[in-house]
Amino acid sequence: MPRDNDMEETLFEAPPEGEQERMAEAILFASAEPVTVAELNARMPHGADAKSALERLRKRYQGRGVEVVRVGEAWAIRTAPDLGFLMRKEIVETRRLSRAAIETLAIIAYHQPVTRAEIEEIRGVSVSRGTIDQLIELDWVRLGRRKMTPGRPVTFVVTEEFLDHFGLESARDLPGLKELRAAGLLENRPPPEAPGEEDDEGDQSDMFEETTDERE
Amino acid sequence: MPRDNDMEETLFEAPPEGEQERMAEAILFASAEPVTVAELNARMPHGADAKSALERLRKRYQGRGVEVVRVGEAWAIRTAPDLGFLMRKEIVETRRLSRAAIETLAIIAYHQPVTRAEIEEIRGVSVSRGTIDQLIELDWVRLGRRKMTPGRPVTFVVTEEFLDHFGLESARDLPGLKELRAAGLLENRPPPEAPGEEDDEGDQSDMFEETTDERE
Amino acid sequence: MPDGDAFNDLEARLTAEALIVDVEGFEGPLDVLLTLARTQKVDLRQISVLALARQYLTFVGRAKSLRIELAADYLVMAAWLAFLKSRLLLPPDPADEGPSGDELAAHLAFQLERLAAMRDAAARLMGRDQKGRDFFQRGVTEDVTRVRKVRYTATLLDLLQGYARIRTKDEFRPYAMEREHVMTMEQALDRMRGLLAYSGDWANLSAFLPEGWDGSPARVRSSTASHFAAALELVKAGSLELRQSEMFGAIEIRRAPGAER
Repeated sequence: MPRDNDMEETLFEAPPEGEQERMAEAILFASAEPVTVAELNARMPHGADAKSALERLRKRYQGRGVEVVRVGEAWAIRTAPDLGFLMRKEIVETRRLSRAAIETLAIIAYHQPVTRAEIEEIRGVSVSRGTIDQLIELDWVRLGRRKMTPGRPVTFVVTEEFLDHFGLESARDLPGLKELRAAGLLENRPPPEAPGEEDDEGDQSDMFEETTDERE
Repeated sequence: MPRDNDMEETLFEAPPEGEQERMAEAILFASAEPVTVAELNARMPHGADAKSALERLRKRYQGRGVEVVRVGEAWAIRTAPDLGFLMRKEIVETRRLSRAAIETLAIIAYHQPVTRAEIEEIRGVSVSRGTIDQLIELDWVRLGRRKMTPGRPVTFVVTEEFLDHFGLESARDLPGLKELRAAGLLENRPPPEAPGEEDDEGDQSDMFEETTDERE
Repeated sequence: MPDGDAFNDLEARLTAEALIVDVEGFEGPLDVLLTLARTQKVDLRQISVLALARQYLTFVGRAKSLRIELAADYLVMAAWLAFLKSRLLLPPDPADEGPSGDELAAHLAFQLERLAAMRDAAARLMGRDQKGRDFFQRGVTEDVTRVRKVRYTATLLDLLQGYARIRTKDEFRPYAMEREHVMTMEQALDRMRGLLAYSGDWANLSAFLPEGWDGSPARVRSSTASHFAAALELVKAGSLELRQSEMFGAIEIRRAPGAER
């Protein structure tokens, strides 16, 4: 064991093995960079044997969440490789669904089972594959039975997850157009009048007809 | 065990206790700052119980070169204080605090939440702006809730960083806190007043009931 | 420390002088009072406030004689202590309503004890193991990779409004909805061409209006307008004659005499 004339060394014995291990542990933990054996020996009290302390420490950490590893000539404490996934932090960003996706979803909910062609007919524009894929990925829409029409096209229906998310018992609980209008969810458009209703309105509709026409 | 409808949870069981401990260990080792239990739970797989993993981990590290410590609502790994002498290299020279700053810090810690006027009354001298600024800059002091007294003055409280810096689990663990409280020395006792003034005070305390309570 | 009045007096005097020299170093009058109180060598709870007031007034008096500028709050404290001293020395005046000298003295003693306690607490706090001095945090931190995960969401309201939007878009389609109330001139022309063969004599134009278009005013007007326009077209083509006997009178039509059947 190397000895010199330092006061420390003449007064104290080398620390016990357990203490040396603690010391190496604390130094490795707090150092910003990997620490060489020579540096550990220099920092630990005289008579300490950093090399064997490191070896014992390495064994102690085997299988733990962190490991004592050799980095070139130096030593460091690092996360166990199998736990690397914990060092990823997921930031969940909530975004509103696009208008196209919402409309497509609404059509599927109201008209299910519905084919892509039917969705396009109702929306008046073509539906991109990505829109339906996104709804399927969200687990709000799934494939229904094929339609027994020429070409046997696939249909789409809404899922249990959809009902759960929107707080519905069934898709039938979705309010109809009249209810939507009553709830103020439709623009100020009057409904297409049934002949009976027309008679009820009588003179008024005569007076305001021009207005109605202009609104078209 | 909390359950939700996530896919993950239906596919995987919560990891075994030993694994949970390893995970908490890896996460704490990777961070210089204390990590809250909530964050640990968020980062660990579903069904994991960070709190009990931490408790087991704390026991495991007892007497080691590093320790698992609680800092307010968060947890951290710190080197054992008895090994500080090995860390001279790591010591970052901090600005020496003035006597005024140290006293002000102690008053905030023991009397929190405390207003500037209360600090001044205790010290018998006005608090210079720089003193509190310095404590805030060190991240040892932050603003608390406004006091429900006339003028709604701001209050000061100590931070989690303060607890971390002084190795305190919570503000309740401040040295001698109980004795000081028992001796009535943490009271904000108003100076005796002339009867006339006392009447005014009486009216006021009706209006600001909380005031009276807080001041007692 | 040896006991004895002479020694204590000497020490007190030295302290008082030191106080004056170091007045800049004091953190206000309460700090001076606390330092003076320490020279009484008793527990702060048993302190003689009267003696303390005397000590403080002596301190301020000496400072004045040495022409040392004292901050205003030191002088305010001196005035207050002079008042307190008189209260403590004179028998209480029953007519006086203010707090008694003893109450004021007790509060001053409390303030001193509280300040001393805070000083002590501060010292204990700073004597604790401190981070970065006695214990250390992790030297190498591992960066947490932040993975951005987007979760799309929609509310029931979005869904309902989306559906309403699509359905009302149909209603906006020009003419589509109102078609049942509108008769175009082309439609009227087709009808009239077919009917003309049977109208050798003058007949009211309104008689030519189709069935089902005489109920609602809207339909009456639309069909009247289209038939009138169609009639004008036929007149222009030379296959129809048209007359009106008076203003706002009935419009009558008949097949033009020379027109082919």
